[in-house]
Amino acid sequence: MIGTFRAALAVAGIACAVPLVLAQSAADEIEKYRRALQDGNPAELWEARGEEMWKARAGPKNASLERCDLGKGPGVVKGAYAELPRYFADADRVMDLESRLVWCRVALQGMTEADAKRNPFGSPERKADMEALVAYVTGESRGVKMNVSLDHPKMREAYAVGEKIFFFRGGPHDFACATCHGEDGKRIRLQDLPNLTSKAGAQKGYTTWPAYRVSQGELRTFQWRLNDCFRQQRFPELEFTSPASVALTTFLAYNANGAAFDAPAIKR
Amino acid sequence: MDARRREVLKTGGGVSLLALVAAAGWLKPGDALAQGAAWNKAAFETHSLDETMKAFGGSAPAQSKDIAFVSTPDIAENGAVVPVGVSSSIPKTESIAILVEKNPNMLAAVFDIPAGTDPAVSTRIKMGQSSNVYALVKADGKYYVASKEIKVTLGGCGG
Amino acid sequence: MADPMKIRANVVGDSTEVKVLMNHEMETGQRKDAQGKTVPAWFIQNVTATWNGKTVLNAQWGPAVSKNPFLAFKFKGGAKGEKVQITWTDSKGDKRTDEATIA
Amino acid sequence: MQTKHWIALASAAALVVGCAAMAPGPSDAEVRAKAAEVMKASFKDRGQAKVDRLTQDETQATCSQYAGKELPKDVAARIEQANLAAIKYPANGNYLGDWKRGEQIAQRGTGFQYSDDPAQPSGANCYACHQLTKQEISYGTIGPSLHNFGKLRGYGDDMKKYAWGKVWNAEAYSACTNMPRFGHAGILTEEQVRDVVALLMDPASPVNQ
Repeated sequence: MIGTFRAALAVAGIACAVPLVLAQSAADEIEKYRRALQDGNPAELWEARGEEMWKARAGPKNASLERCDLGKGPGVVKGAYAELPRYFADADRVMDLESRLVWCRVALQGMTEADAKRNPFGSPERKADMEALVAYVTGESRGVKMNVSLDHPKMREAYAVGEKIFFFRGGPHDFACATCHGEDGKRIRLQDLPNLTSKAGAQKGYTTWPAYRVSQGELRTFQWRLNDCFRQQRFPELEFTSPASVALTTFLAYNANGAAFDAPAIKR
Repeated sequence: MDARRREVLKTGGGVSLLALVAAAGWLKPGDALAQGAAWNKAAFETHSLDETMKAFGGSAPAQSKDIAFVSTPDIAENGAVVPVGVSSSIPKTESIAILVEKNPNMLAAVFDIPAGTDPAVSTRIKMGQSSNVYALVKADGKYYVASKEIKVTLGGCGG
Repeated sequence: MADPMKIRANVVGDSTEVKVLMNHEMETGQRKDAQGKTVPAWFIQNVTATWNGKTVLNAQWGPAVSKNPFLAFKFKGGAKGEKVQITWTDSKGDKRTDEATIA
Repeated sequence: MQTKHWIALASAAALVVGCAAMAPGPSDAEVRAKAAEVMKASFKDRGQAKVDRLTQDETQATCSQYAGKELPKDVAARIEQANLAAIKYPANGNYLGDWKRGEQIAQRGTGFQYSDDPAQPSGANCYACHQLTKQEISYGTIGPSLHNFGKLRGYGDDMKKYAWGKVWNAEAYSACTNMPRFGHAGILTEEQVRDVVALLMDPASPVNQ
């Protein structure tokens, strides 16, 4: 990822070399940088594209997604993301937003599951429909308080399993999610790391995804966030909408309950 | 816009297209840095301020305290997107250009400021590395410049 | 065809503040794709903003303007309900015009 | 089957009236077994990162089990002893390589990800978690600052040996640490460990300025 970026600008490999600056003023200036980005978030471009896609007829059944039930009834998008993941009786399993969108594209639009899951993470060469749909749906929960329910036993199971995965150490580097996200006030290089085992940390971390990543020029979903964390953990690839990804999302989303959802965001 | 274009084509005849376009307010003759060219290729392929000034047909700019960088951080968390805002309080500002000393080509953007538009623009640029950034202003036919160093950091590095 | 822009135009005092986000890759000509092939340069070169048929901003850009460009500026005048129009043209000759109502 | 068992456990718990305070769900071991099963079904080989990376060694399994809880002293001692015994010291007794190469290794964050070329040498990514030099402001804080590492502790042979051991296998000194076992896991070669130890212990290294 950094490799691509470096190539894009065709500059000498200065990767992480940074000139001398006082740490405190550096932190202030980076805060200023982040504030300046808030003024215009290209995620809006994805939201607009996603809304159009939501309403457009597509697939073998030539149907739109407007009757898709995200948990609050067919076609209800407003506030739906703040209650996901949830147990869906029609599928008899716990689903996060991406899983549910795949389900709706199969059930309503008649796509094969493989087609509905294809190209989940976009590139300049190939934009991802999924990222646009997720941008639109999540944007419709902006300002809504996270309210994930563990009433259903399968939600409780997903939460418990997600917690175990969060603390699972493995691979050549012995990394777990908790390695970087288990303590307050830590950062990797200059990037702050939310402590996802604390209420405040989970709230801050979870409610600011999806996000437009300026380093990539793409909108990234929570499924992407998990996928790429495991890549950097040196794990094999986490499959898109896999049960582990949904369980981990359930663990983190539930821990974020009570906080106002605040995405799509913009991040480095 | 299509309507205007048709109108231009219809009127046609002896009048040059450029004059008509200019009359329609699309291009003002001698307008600032643009020099009437649609896209100043030469200016976008320069590697020093001197070269850029040559491409603009201007002389060496004077340092000015009346040009300010607005909402422009000293450090960018990522060089792919560096917010830069420039505002000029020099009377009769006609245009504002943003240049990055150490980019492969210096000139990033030029904005022509018609009368009635605030001499202040904000955009986001790419920076390959830490560098001086110049704000070049043309006002009443003369050139002025201010500069600021912006440091670029890269994070993560897990790849 | 290129995707639409997002344009916001708001009355602030006696002026109109315009903020624009554009959908564009702004390829520098130096990036390599997944197959290692260099992606040719492709970027917005000209941007024009008009209000009531009057040009309120003209810009020329190079490939150093960030992907999915952002632009903000202000002009004197403008009333709620009037239109601001933005047009860009890129190095391949593609063009896109969008309009926003001043709020 | 597994799920039914789960619901049965949950409803059984709900039926136990009077035992209100604790609604016992499945046991910790059962949840761990379920999590292992879920992970097995969710990860796939990609590039150099194969699913066998999910098979934990004893240290990883024990540390996962106690994560978020207090690690019992005897368990910690067992982990440290086993890892200490596994440290391989340089055959020629030479701990210090080239700090300049060590600095490059400390800066480099790639290696062992499925997106990385296995033919390229790995980095240690020290700066991701540690401050090392005054020059580099982009450093993380997951680990302690290592600025003046040798200057503060002395440049003696015991200290060099300790630094080697810490880089080679940090579990030998601090059970369930966040730090990878760079030598033990084969992340760095012996030559690279030597260079990183030089970065920490060479008096001329920027770490000690």
